[in-house]
Amino acid sequence: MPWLSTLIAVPVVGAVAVALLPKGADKLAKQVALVVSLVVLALTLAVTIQFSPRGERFQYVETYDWIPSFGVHWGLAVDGIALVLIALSAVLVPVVILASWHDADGTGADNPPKRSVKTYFSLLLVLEAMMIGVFAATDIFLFYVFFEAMLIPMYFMIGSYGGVQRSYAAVKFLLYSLFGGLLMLVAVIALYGIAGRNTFMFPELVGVITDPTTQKWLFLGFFIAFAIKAPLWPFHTWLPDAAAQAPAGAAVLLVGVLDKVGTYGMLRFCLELFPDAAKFFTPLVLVLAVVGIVYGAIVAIGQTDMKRLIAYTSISHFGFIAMGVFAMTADSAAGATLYMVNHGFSTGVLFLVAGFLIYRRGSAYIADYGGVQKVAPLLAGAFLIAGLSGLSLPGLSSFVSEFMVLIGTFSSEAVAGINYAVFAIIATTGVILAAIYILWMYKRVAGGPTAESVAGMKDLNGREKWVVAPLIALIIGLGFYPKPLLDVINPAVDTTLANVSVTEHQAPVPVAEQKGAGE
Amino acid sequence: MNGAIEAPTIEYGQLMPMLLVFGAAVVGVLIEALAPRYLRKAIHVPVTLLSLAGAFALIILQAVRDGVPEQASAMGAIAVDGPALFIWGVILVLAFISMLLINDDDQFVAQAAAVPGSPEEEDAVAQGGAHTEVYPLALFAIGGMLLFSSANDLLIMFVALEVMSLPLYLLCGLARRRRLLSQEASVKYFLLGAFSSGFFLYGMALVYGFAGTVDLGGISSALASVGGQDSLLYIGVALLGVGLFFKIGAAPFQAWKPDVYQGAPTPITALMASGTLVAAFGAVLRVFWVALGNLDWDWRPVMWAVAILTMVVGAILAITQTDIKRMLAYSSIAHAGFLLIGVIATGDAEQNSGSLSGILFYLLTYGITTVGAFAVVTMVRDAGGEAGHLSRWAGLGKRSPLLAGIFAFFLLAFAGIPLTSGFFGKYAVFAPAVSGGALGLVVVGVISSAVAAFFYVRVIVLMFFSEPAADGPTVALPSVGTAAVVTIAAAATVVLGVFPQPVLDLADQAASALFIR
Amino acid sequence: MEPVEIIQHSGGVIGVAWLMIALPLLGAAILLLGGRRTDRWGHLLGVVMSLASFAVAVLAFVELLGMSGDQRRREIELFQFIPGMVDMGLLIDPLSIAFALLITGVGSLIHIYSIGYMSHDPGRRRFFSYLNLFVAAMLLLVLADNYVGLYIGWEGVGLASYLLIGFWQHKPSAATAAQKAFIVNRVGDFGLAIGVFLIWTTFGSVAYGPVFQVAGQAEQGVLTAIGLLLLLGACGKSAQLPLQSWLLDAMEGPTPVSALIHAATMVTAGVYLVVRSGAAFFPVGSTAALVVTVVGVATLLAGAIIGTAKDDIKKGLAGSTMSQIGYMMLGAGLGPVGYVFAIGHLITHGFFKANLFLGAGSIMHAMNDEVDMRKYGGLRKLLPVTFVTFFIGYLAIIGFPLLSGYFTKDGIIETAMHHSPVLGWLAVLGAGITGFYMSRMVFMTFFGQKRWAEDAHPHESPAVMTVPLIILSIGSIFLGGYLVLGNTLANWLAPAVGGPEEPIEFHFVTTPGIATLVLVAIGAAFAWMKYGRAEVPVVAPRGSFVTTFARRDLYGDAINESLLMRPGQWLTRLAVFFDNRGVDGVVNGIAAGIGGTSGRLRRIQTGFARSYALSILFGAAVVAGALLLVGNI
Amino acid sequence: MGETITFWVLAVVSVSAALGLVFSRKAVYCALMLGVVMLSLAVLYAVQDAPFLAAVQIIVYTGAVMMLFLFVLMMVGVDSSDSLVETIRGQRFWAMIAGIGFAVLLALAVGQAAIGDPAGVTGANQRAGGNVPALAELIFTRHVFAFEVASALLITAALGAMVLAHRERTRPRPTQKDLAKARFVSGYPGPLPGPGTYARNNAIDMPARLPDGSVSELSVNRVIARHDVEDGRLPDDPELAEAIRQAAAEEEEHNASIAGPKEDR
Amino acid sequence: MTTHYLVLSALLFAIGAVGVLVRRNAIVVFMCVELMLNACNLAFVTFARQHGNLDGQLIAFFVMVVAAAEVVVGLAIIVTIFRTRRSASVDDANLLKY
Repeated sequence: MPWLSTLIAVPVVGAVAVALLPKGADKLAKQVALVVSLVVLALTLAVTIQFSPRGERFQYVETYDWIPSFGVHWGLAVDGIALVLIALSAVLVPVVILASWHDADGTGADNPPKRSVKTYFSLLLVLEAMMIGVFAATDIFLFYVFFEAMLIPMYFMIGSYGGVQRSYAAVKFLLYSLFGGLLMLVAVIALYGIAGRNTFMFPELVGVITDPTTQKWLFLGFFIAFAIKAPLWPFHTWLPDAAAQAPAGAAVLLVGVLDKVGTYGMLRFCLELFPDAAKFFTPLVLVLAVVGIVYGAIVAIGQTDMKRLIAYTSISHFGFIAMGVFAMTADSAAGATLYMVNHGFSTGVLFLVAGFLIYRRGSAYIADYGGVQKVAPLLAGAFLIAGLSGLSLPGLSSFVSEFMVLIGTFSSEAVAGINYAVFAIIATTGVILAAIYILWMYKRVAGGPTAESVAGMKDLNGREKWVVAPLIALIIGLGFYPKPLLDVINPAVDTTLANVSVTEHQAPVPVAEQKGAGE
Repeated sequence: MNGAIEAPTIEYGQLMPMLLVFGAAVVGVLIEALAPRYLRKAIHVPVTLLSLAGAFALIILQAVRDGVPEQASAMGAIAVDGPALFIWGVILVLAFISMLLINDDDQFVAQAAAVPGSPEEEDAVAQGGAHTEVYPLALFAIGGMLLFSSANDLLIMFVALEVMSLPLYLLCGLARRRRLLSQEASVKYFLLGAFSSGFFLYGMALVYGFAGTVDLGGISSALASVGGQDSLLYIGVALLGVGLFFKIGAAPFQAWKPDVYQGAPTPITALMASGTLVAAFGAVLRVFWVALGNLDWDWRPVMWAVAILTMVVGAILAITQTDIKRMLAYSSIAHAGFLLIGVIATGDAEQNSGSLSGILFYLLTYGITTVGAFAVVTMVRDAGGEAGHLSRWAGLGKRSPLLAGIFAFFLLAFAGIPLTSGFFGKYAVFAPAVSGGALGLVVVGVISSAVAAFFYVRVIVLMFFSEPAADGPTVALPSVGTAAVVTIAAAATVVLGVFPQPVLDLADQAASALFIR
Repeated sequence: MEPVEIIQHSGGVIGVAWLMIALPLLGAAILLLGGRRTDRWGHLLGVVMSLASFAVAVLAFVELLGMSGDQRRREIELFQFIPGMVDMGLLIDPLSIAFALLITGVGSLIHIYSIGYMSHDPGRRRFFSYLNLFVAAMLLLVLADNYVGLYIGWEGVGLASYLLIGFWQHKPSAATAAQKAFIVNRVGDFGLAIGVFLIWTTFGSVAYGPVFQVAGQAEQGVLTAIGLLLLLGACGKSAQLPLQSWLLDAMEGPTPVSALIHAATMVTAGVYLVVRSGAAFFPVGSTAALVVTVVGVATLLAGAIIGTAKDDIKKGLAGSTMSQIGYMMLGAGLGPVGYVFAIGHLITHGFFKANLFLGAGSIMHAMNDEVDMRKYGGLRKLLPVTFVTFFIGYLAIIGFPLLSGYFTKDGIIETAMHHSPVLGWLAVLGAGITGFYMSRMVFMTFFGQKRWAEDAHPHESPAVMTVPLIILSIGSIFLGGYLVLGNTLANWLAPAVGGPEEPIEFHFVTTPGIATLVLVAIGAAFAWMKYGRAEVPVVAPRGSFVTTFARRDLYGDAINESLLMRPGQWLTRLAVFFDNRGVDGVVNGIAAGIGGTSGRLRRIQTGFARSYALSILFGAAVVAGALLLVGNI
Repeated sequence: MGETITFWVLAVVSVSAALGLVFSRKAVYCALMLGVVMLSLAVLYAVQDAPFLAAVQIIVYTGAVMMLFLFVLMMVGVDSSDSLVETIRGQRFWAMIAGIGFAVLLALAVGQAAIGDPAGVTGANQRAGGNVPALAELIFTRHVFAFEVASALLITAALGAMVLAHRERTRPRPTQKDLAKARFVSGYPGPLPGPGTYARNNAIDMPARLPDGSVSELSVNRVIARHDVEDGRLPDDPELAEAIRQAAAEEEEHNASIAGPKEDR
Repeated sequence: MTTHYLVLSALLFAIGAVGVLVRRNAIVVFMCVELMLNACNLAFVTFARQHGNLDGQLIAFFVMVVAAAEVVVGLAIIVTIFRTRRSASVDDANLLKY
């Protein structure tokens, strides 16, 4: 059974079905969308369960010719890295659908205009299909197609359903991403031409480009696209605008999944296709990553808008992920991959809870809140847990990944005379800053005396509990027992790094043996 | 001096598609002369459409049954080779759907000779007068396009240029509304067209002076044999180029395009933006590849500059446009720049056929999308006719989501977003360009695409994210023809964006043997 | 005597030692998830879970007692946490079980006490869930067999502390204090985290066993670095200089919290960390150990000085806590002998300080939550039980002979004196100040005239609160002697932390000991003169420069504010400005630039056909010229 | 030798005539100048062994095309002469630069080319038995298709002229009687005063005055008036200035009504 | 001699081109275009003689045909716009711009 194609087809069919529903059938549209997304989740679970971590690297391989003239295939397959990200998408979409139940209805606190409900959910499902496709694609061209096409539904979700400055944000998001994507297109074309294999299949292109100069240029083409997507400092400014203006659900998918495509692309394509260039640029990337970590955190502290703040925290977190990828140790890379998943969950729930708050209060300004904890303890509690996950509290999932990234980076061997431990140490200050921005926000929103404007605020209702509960359960569960994910991720990361000719997953050589070898 | 002239051989079979179009045009003239006024349209429509469809069928028949000829036809005047057949097919398809638009009521002036705003005009409008002459005129133009793209010597090319242009000069001036603009477009197009064809002609003279022949193959072989007169050749090539660049709207010869596209009746704009561009690129390829292929080292740098300038000017100037048709005109300029990248990317035979195939595919995708976009433009109207000003398009997505959605889709195709035909079109041109050593151009192309995306996106923002104006334009209930055009264009844009392989195969096939000389 | 080998263990009570952690965690989860349904019996569940945990600890202790000394380090494996890096497991050895007993024992008492103390608070269930959470995290901290597990517990107790300090979130001061505690702790955690990174990188493991085994082989510089980094962590958690500032603010939390977390257990985690890693990273005479002692002494003095000037009874006690932990730190830097007294003092302090805090809570309970001692006075008759237990705690802390504090504190002073007279005499001085400020507290509270407000009706607390007080005060009397005399504690701890070469003999009459007693007596007498005999003004008089210095926590907050917070705020504003105008400005600037270019360029399209023709002619000339040029090159 | 003299004479004549075409104010002069160029060229064709072309040049070009030009000139207004004041800034300067540059470029290129002695077309002519048969043979063999297609051009031209010029009569042609009635109904039965009839000023852009001294608004050319207003060339006399402004405003209005809503321009 | 003819033709062409740029009367502009075409014809005829083949003459002939047709269409257009605007100035037709 073509599992992956099915995974892509189901939401597409669902989207079409939702779009074709008659005009007034808003409720039905939501229900259909939810059911479809749950079906996708079930299918994804089936795929995940059948995946054998120690088996072949790529499983569920499907390869059909799509455009033979260009050497393009409908090539799908997953390795551990892609699998967990697909799972992330599949988990988040139903949650987001449930969370966005009324986002298009126009029933929020500040009476936003009513918009087409079925279009919104249809776009969500289209987006889901593309998210799964982009992670499952083993054909670089196909990857690119999904990479770019993904922008469009998100563009409409921001532009049509977002906040006051939505069209500015949407255009900025689209153009920025498009610009990066086009640079990548050039690199994709050049890769095809220079490789001369007449195919875009990723496995056949690994290790083909050997000339260092060529590698560097192509690397840059890919990397800038991914750096914009991820986003790395200084290509980040679209994200706060987009995330702040997007409806909460869309923001979750934007930051939780779409941006992961950037870091995923770095790990999958930048490293494996251009290993030498990747090593050459590592110091640069690490500098950008570390700057992003600290800078994102500092700017986050100064934000007055909740969603912007969360967006800046994400910029900081993406710095961690990029650092983990480019430190190129097994721990850091596995940590980075895990981080992609965990960040999806933690930022997801943070955005969603912030969305609930904003939906009730009608404002995203932190100053408009105060004392929510008193009137809506569950809501505030969920907000706190989400925040704590954002500051990587041990016991919550993001701790494991952040820890692995940092320790992996710290233990990476010095390359070209630069000891990357320095980067890890600077990055660790992000841990302190994270505490400041999260707790300060929490204090201003939930602490202190209850503000008049939030006095009548309702606590989480049943639907919202169902939105928050699974994510928090995942965050805590994975915080204590990340092994299932890591067991899937580690072999894939090892293979990736082997292709970059970095040694396999192992602990640093203990000091005793070092001494022994030295004598 | 007993000189019985030997009868020329003309391969009627091969030329039949073109002859059919010209024949239909002549029949159209006869209809004008003989049929009663009230019947004319009823007769014109089937004649026109059937002749175009028939011509298309003949091309297919030709390709399937006889294959691609290896010799030039009509005493070496016309080359019905693979690319020509493909381009003919493309032109005919585009002409057919443009014709459906032209067919629409209310597009053309009731009485061209009546002064705008005069009582005569009011009378003519009241009586429902309409110029049915547009049918034969359009057919002549289409015939000229077919000829232009398959001309195998410069004389035929010049004549074809005029055959193609003269009817268009006329048709540009026949808009029903805003006639002053329309007439202005007409006169500008005419004067500048005549001016530029003067350059073309002088270039032709110089090339003739160099080679002693105007046969494209002959010029090509003369490049190797003639010495000492290179300056004639270079100037000649430059001036030929000017004439052709003018037709495709390459900078700095692009200035007419926005004015004319804006002023002309929209269906004619559609025909020009699609058919003329395709035909002109056919001619460009023939001149620069067939006749001057061995001179590519010399013309390439200049063409680089022109291509870059064209892309940049097209993309940047479009940003601040406020009229939708004008914006599409600038977009068309930018696209001409992208296509020029393909023209530059020459090399060995394999490289050439790759580039050629890309250009052919691009022409098809761009042409169809363009016609579709202009068809949508014809449907958005307010009291004064089409609502050209962009501000009038605000909130269209709320008022008629389907139409706005389709138009947005066309715009995305122009921007080259994946899963639209425009993406593969661009890819098909860029990919061979990179392997042909034009990476720099591709980078410029990509950057201008990004800039260009801005104004496409701006329109989408207007349509979907802005609140509709209170007295905004209405969307006319489309006629069957217009609806068909939009549907066909949208379908083609989707299909070519998702499953382009069959058409790519066709283009590959058409391009595989390159041009005959 | 080196610490003994760690032995893999299964079966028995120790095999299920994870229940110690799991039970309170389960309790916390039930209480948090159960919501209002559990309101009625939630506090009971909390107590039960704590007690159950205590039971398991006792049973494990008993099982450990049944083993010979070299068998007493048992490790149980739980699960793979991070494959290839961290295998989560528990280390049950004399050190950890001692902590476990303290935590669960004192913890249970405080749970019970809280039933009464929090009886009127609508958030009592939540309070108990946090307490349970704290117990679980603290146990993970001390029981984990690796540094990552410790780190998780470390931050876990930080979270619990945050939640409990900020339990009354609606009070801005509480919310701020909670936030401050967490953030300052994070600074310490930063050091701890990097220390762990360095341990992993150096030794290829984060588990105690393998790390301690090969620790000696690493380079000295690396070891010192690790030691200092761990110390930074310890400073954060244990409120040592320079990360002490949060502890005083932390008194915003409910009093049982101050007793349990900010006196008896959590704040001693730093001592645990240093002692646990002592053999490996803080060997006697090493730089790291020296720094530990210096930090300890500095803090014990600073805490004591702060304690002298506080009118808030809880803050006074908090200063005292700082100071006492300073003693422990000092001990922890002095090698095996020091460890014994440090841990001993930690345990006795756990009792008498919990006793004092709960007593203070009892007083506040009686006084409408009034914390200002200037508004107490003469309470000894109204609150007899509280007075007696509080007084016992007081005697214990000032080191009244034969009470708990006497043995352990004097032990530390003596060891320090043995080690370095300077440190020793400073510690003696600290003891003297302790005598003063504790006496001041007792006199202001229980003696003199009543100074309380009209609406206060002081009354003795219910039994559920006084019984724990009594139990704790009994511990405050006897525990020190039991632990120190006869080397009980030293022998017990030896397998875990290494023992002194020869048995420690406790001398009752020593020069420092006598000096200490004299100083304490002087301090107490001075306090009597000032606060017992004299009238205590209700409003604090403007004190001297020194008083102000002490009142303002030695300007710790001021330093933080001017050195870190202000520049930080400034940096934040700068960064935000830079981001909006600089980074984003470039992006928007490019867009605006293109737009502007477009706007200007379109003016070239004048609409005059002749201009167009000109551009064609120009273009033609340029194209022709260029081609001619290219062709002729 | 004869050719050289002919060439130089005609070269001078044709270039002067061409310059005259560019620089004479009156359109009719221009047409005549063009005719001179064409005739000169016809002679030059003849000199260069192209008698057929020479004949065609005179018959078709000078005879038909130029006449067409003249007809149209007459229709449009024979006496309307161009103002030689340039309105587009820099246009003339740059046109000269570009023109001279272009001419130099062309001349250089042509002069630089190593062109040998002409082969002469005598041989080619003789093979077919004369210039005309030789051309005929080419036209009807090698270039027959171009010839055939040229017919399409001619048809287009005819059709185009019809479309633009032919007016279907939509109402009955007014009879003499109708015209006379209309004239009297208009209130001004006499012929309109021509521009300058009562003029105190002989410029075409000045309105005429009626016999009573009042300004005749009918005599103002609205297009010219618009230019006057735009360029600020208004007379001192307030009455005259007002009339011009009035006419200019009418013109604007007129344009606007045809061009559609203002913002669409 | 050929060169002389060519230079003459080039001059005429350039003069015609400049005429297009500087004249405002549409008819005169158009006449200048005709001058350019005539210049081309001269070049063709000259080159025909140079090469000794009649193609050039033939092309010149075609140019005349084309020019004739073009004149018809062009003048028709000019007349139409003149009737609307009562001006034959090409500068007046500048509603379409920017």
